[in-house]
Amino acid sequence: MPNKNIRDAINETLKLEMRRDPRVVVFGEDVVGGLGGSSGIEEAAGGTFGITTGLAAEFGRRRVLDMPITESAIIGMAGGAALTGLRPVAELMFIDFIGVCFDQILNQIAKFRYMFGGKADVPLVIRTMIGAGMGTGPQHSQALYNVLAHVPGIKVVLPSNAYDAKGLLTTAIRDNDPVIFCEHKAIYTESCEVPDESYAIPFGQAAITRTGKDVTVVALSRMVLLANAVADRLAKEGISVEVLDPRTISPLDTASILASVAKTGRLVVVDECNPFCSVASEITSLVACEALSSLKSAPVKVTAPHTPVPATPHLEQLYVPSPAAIEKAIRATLAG
Amino acid sequence: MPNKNIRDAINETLKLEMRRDPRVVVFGEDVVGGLGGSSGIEEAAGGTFGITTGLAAEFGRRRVLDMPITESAIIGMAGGAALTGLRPVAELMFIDFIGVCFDQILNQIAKFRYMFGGKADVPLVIRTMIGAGMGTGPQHSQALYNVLAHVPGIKVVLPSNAYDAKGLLTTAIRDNDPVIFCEHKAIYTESCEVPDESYAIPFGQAAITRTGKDVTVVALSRMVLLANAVADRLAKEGISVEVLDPRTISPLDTASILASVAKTGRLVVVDECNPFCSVASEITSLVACEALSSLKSAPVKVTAPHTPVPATPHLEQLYVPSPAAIEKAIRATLAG
Amino acid sequence: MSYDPIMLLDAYRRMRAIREFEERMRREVQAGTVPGFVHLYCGEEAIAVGACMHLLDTDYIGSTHRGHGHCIAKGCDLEGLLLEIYCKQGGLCNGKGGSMHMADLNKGMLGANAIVGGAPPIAIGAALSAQVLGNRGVALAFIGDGASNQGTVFESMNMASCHSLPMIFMYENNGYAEFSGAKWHMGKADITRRAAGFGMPAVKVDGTDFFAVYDAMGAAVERARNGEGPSSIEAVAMRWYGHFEGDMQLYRKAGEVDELRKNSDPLIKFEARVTADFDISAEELREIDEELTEIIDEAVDMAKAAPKPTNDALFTDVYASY
Amino acid sequence: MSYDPIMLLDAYRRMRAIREFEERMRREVQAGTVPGFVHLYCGEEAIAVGACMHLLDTDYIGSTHRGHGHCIAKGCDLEGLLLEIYCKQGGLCNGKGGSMHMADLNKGMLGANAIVGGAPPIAIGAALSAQVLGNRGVALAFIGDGASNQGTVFESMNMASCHSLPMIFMYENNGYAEFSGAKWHMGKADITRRAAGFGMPAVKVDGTDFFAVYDAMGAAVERARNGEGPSSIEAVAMRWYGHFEGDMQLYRKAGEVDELRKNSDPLIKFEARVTADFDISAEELREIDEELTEIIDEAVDMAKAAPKPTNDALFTDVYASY
Ligand SMILES: Cc1ncc(C[n+]2csc(CCOP(=O)(O)OP(=O)(O)O)c2C)c(N)n1
Ligand SMILES: Cc1ncc(C[n+]2csc(CCOP(=O)(O)OP(=O)(O)O)c2C)c(N)n1
Ligand SMILES: [Mg+2]
Ligand SMILES: [Mg+2]
Repeated sequence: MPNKNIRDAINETLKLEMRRDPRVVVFGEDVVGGLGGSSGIEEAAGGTFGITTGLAAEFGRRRVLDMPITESAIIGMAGGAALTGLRPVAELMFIDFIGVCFDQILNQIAKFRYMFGGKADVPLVIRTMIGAGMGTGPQHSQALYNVLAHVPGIKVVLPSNAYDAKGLLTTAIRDNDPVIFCEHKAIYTESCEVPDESYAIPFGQAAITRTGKDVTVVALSRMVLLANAVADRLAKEGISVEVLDPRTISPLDTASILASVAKTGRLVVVDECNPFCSVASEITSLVACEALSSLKSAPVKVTAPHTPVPATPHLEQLYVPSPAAIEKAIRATLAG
Repeated sequence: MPNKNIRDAINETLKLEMRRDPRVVVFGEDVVGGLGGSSGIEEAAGGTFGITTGLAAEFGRRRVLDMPITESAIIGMAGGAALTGLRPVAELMFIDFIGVCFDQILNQIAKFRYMFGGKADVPLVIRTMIGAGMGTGPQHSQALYNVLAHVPGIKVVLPSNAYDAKGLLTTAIRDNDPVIFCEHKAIYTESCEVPDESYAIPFGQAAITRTGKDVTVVALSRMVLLANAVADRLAKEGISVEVLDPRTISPLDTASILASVAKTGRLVVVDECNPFCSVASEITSLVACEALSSLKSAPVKVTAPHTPVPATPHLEQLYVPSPAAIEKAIRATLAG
Repeated sequence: MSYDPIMLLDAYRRMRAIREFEERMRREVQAGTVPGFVHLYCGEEAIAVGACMHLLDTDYIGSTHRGHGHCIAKGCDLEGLLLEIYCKQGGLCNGKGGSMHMADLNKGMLGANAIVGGAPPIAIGAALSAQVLGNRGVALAFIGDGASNQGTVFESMNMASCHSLPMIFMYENNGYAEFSGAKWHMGKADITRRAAGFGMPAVKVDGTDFFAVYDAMGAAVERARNGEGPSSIEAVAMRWYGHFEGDMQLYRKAGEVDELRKNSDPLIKFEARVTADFDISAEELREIDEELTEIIDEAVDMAKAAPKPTNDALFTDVYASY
Repeated sequence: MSYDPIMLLDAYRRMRAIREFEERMRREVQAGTVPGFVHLYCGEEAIAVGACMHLLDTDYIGSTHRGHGHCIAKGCDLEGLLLEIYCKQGGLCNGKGGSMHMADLNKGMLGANAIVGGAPPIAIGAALSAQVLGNRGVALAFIGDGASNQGTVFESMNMASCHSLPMIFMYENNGYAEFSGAKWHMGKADITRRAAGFGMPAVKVDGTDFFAVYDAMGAAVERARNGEGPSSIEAVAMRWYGHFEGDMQLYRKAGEVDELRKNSDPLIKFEARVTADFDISAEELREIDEELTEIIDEAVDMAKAAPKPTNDALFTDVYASY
């Protein structure tokens, strides 16, 4: 099977889905680029990080649209288009920009179906970049997926590898609900085996990326890579760590989390969000409320601190949960 | 001591603080009203719910300003004014409207101090209405304070009675950080004894509204009233319920919560937010992670369901946590 | 522009239906039978109807918190509408939306909207669908004078201009945004001049004159269907009642509304014109009036008596699948 | 308008400082010494300086992601600025803001802003402070052509118009928003026509001509200080480099920048004018050039060598008290 990185897997999925269904359209700021420029080149950008390269060439600018820097209009437009016959995949360049379009997500798109008494499908995907680690500073490095997962009516997807990215994006595009697809900017070049043909990974099904029996580590997005590495390292010491990647947090595969903790009795959650009302809090709360008796020790959360993301590179490093912090947390649960 | 309701207590506090400090200004949509109207009346509104009545008459329209319906401009303006010498109290009519101004809260106001290396005070208050129960439908009835409490750099206040409303608003206005002051629209007319003079209630100090020894109920905003009533009812049955009102959720008085649970060994959290990544999850997670061994039974969360707020009155009633649900949760912890 | 008498009778029927409907709602609100908040459209009937007479079920409108008139003008079922306002089973939204959130996608009605400025971004999405699907459809957003200041509205105008979308921005300048006047809340500006700044044709018309709205809309729709891009229309028509039912209207001078009723009633103006210039008699119109009174009476009774949604409805319709 | 030669020399010094600074930053980015993303201001120097020459430390500016030039023009300390860009201790923001978020409230600099359209709402707040405090202060927001479409910007213009705020909207039309041209992203519109629609004086000037910017700004500041309300200025000046350092600029035809350097260099134009019309010699200017090269060389060396913030800085400055 060919190796592909996350960026290429997403690009390929967009192409496959656009070929399959003429109602799929892709739009966002500079997803093509070059309009109104002096060179007259056909595709001057292909997305800020190249994710949408080649789409306009294949599908034309009628289905692959550049947008002015007006996120409320972009996201609202996706909502309106989804209600009226298209299946838009809109790009919100950075998740930090939910601030300038949050109403269209919170009060419009997420609530259409409910407010309209079930009489609306809202088949749209918002692709967005999350996460720290690239020196983009306080306004371009947040995780924030917990804020979106809080909102009833939307689904939130957090792929951690190229295989999942493809399968989950396929499901997202074919889904009749609004889906926020969160791409961690620091792992675009991570690669693994990815089939050329289409496949769909159902939402709400966690992946067990390492099986183990001593402690369950639930990790999200990029944190899965860190958790896997720590698990591999500790395995050599004879500590058996089960790593669970929920892949979607809304819906959340609570059954798999509870089953794993029932087996291990110990829980660490690794989440790049700020801590208060984070997914880490949600998952530890879930286990405490639903399976208290299976806990042999107190669960431990490894999250970002309650601070913005500093621009300062070494402080940004300290901001993000580290392998050392994960290891420490695991040891704490084992000691407890 | 005179009896005052929450609305009057807030109005009085605004007046006292405006008298005390000429830098305090109040603005929002129709906080006065009547500009550009045909009657020429001085104060055609005084706020949608009358909270700002009489301010313009006493302090003039230079310090009490009506605003067009442009929440990003209103909230951003409060941020800019706070950086440059004023102490604005801006009104965001309903918390649901954070959608149209979230960037100014999330990426600007909350981060000023941090991004600017500590070289800025940001003394502003955003007063806003929260909560269901008044038939205002899906886009005017949300709680959403968890979303704000997640954001580092802002403080979030949830008064549950008139005495606290006055003392907490006083603190909020005198504080040098941005504060979101959440007024539950369904309890404005709740009254209690409130002194005429100024007093400040510190942030991060929970109030114990009922002392008890069998179970701790942490309740927020309007839910405190329900929890108190349930506690009183159960007291007659010999069940001793301690009700704790955090009053501010950012900062959160974790010490008082942990101390109470250390005493009772049982925890119920009552929170009108949607459940996922709610404050209820945060508090149950806190106790599980920090004081697992003090728990005699699994904590129980009583929250709104993972749905929007329906316009339908009887469904809206079902949406809001009920005294019956609180009672059931308490009994569950006692049985567990 | 030429006017087909059948179209004119239909337009009258819709305007009268709105009037009758809203007057009845007013009495019902006063009697305490209606849940939630209700914002009435009396005085503005000619705007919604003048616009919607040009639209098909496959064309879309985005609406506002003051949406009853838009729904009726766009052809939504009166019973479905009343059931929705009463939050009953079988309402347009099965009772979950209520007055401020009702929608009817089959009729091209994209939803009332309780967020001021919420609808225009959604409406341009419908215009995009029409453009991509190449079906000559158009979309329209109703926008209040107060809403005209909201950032989302300007963004939508720019987007429509950029992509030459088949889109119409229908500004309803009814003189007030809540308790503040339009003369104040847009500073030294003017809705039409602002819209023209976005590079689209922008006209201002008398919103109590059906023919003025109808003509302006005709030109805008033709442009849109021909792929020539968006237009803006500002229709001026003061509202007759308060911002919501219950508003004391302290911002309004006494007699303002009496004056409007006398000189600017869109229905009286319409009747004068059609009975003078077309082969339409006052009797025909009275027949329509009576018929509508009866229909609305019955529909209101029906809606009041209808069953509420069952309790499990709280939990349904959040997702298509989850 | 009359021009004081001392002011002109000061203006030259600031423009040259920006040029020198940015060219140096460019080399440093290419050498890999600068953290984060850097957006250069070369080609637009006359805008920031033409505007800021009218402002006092007690006047405020709101800036953008392309903020180095604004900081220098507003009088921020070059060393503080460099320390900040290098995220070092003692930087304007103690190293936590970096290139895209640096602020200096003592100099009236309200912050660069990595959110496009983020600053204008903040800047009108500073204008409100000036109005309430009655100190004759003014506020200005720099706004890119791409940012000019953002809803927050229109809302801010309307707010300033409503409240007659002492506010200046300074549009920097540098031809591009990222990889798309200004000719496209505002549809059939024009920044100045749109601004005029908000009922404020709105002029368009050559942003490579210091005198044009300075004159327009002079009129706007006077209006503002006299309580006559906001103004809009669109200054057109193409950027010389990519959107950020590293941008391949595929959207730009070859030779476009050479042409700009030759015919539209704000410094060359300035020098031609002042040496012809004022008692200022090329030698004087060369002296300034040399002095600045030295200052910036030293400051860059200093910044590179300076200590990083200590690790505990991650946790400080979130709140004044918590
Ligand atoms: C974003 C937002 N801000 C404020 C409100 C409160 N509100 C509801 S209607 C209204 C006035 C709207 O005025 P206008 O657009 O002129 O419409 P009209 O009521 O006159 O039809 C306001 C301020 C809201 N619903 N949404
Ligand atoms: C809200 C938001 N949307 C998108 C971006 C990404 N972005 C950064 S700069 C930029 C282009 C801005 O263009 P313009 O306003 O013309 O300023 P210039 O870069 O030309 O100085 C974009 C799209 C952003 N930072 N913030
Ligand atoms: Mg109005
Ligand atoms: Mg630009």
